Amino acid sequence: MEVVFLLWAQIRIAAGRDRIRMTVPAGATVSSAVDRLYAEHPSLERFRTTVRVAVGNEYATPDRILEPDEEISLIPPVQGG
Amino acid sequence: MEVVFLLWAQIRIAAGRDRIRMTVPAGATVSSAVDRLYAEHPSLERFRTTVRVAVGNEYATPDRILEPDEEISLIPPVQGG
Amino acid sequence: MEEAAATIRVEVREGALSIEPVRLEEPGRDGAAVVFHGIVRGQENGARIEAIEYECHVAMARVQLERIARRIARAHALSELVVLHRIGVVPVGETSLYLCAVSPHRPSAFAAAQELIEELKRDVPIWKHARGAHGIRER
Amino acid sequence: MEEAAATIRVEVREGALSIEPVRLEEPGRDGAAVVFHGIVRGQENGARIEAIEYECHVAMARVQLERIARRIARAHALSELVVLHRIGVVPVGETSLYLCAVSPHRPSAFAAAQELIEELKRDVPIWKHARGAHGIRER
Repeated sequence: MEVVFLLWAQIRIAAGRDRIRMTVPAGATVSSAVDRLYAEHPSLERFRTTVRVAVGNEYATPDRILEPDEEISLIPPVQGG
Repeated sequence: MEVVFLLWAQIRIAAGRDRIRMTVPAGATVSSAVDRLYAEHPSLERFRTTVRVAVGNEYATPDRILEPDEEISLIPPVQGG
Repeated sequence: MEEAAATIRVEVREGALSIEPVRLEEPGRDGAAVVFHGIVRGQENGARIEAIEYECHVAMARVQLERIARRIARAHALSELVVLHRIGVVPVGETSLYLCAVSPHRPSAFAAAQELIEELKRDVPIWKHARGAHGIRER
Repeated sequence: MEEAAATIRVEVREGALSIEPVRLEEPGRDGAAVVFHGIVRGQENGARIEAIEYECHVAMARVQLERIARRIARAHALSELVVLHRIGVVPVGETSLYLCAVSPHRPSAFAAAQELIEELKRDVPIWKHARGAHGIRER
């Protein structure tokens, strides 16, 4: 199935684009999809320790099971206010 | 010499007036004047432990020397805001 | 610029407060404005009231409040500090205390506002008298 | 009355914020209103800037901010809570974050305002990009 990574702020800038579509096995977890993203895009690996992951509009745990076409956001440290 | 006590809030209400003129010896301190006030007006004595004393626009220490016609305020716990 | 003295406005008087929208004197310098309204509530010690009458040693209150404001503005490196205290009769629902602290930084604006209120409530000679529905009051 | 749910308004959008003077829904109930303006400063990491461009995951930001607001309003028994976050380009000197917490009591209004800002700065997906005098920016 396909999922979509949404890239934000410095990750978006580093990647040069704001989304990456990716194919993952049905029933994939957040952590397996994220691992695959970093494997396919090693230049983004350096953000791994600082980003939080959201699915749709909610922060997600690594074991969260993904549905087809869900949007996975990589959230670097936020700076609102 | 004469000094003036200004009475505020519950002290003013208890005394039924907002000022009391009093004669004190030249060179009298705040504490000696206040002692004399309570001696002459024993019904006000009960406020002694809760009031703070000001001379003019400033809180005053007990050993502050009074000048003629200075205004001594008995300040019950304040409630602004 | 942060070393310059703050602009301070302190008022203690009767009648509705002259509250203006927050306007920065020097745009670019300040990152935070904290505003507080202290408002007369409709209850005092469990009884319904219509207004509070604030009694005040006006001359002393101005001196004390001005000094508190100056000390706090300096301690927290504020840019601007406005403190307005209404006295006399203040109806329920109206503002008795207005405060605005402007600062380059958020934590100092919040700390200054809260400290100022604490010190005002400790040292500024103002007293409350509840006014009930029938104008009954204690003096 | 203090048990009733608070009135909450949360907005995350472009363009100048619709800031209204504090008006109480139920006069008599509330004793305190705390207002905060977060304002764009003219410096970012030591360099002069002209504006901040706020990038935002808008749908998620609204959900997160709404939840934070609801949790804090309940925790502090607020009567009213308004949180407005401007995104897109915000010029120096203008408000990017506006907040108003109304409560029966002063300490809860102050605590709520400060907690809300802390949680917003931790969880709401908004990012800053400095815009210099010549429109230079990083994307």
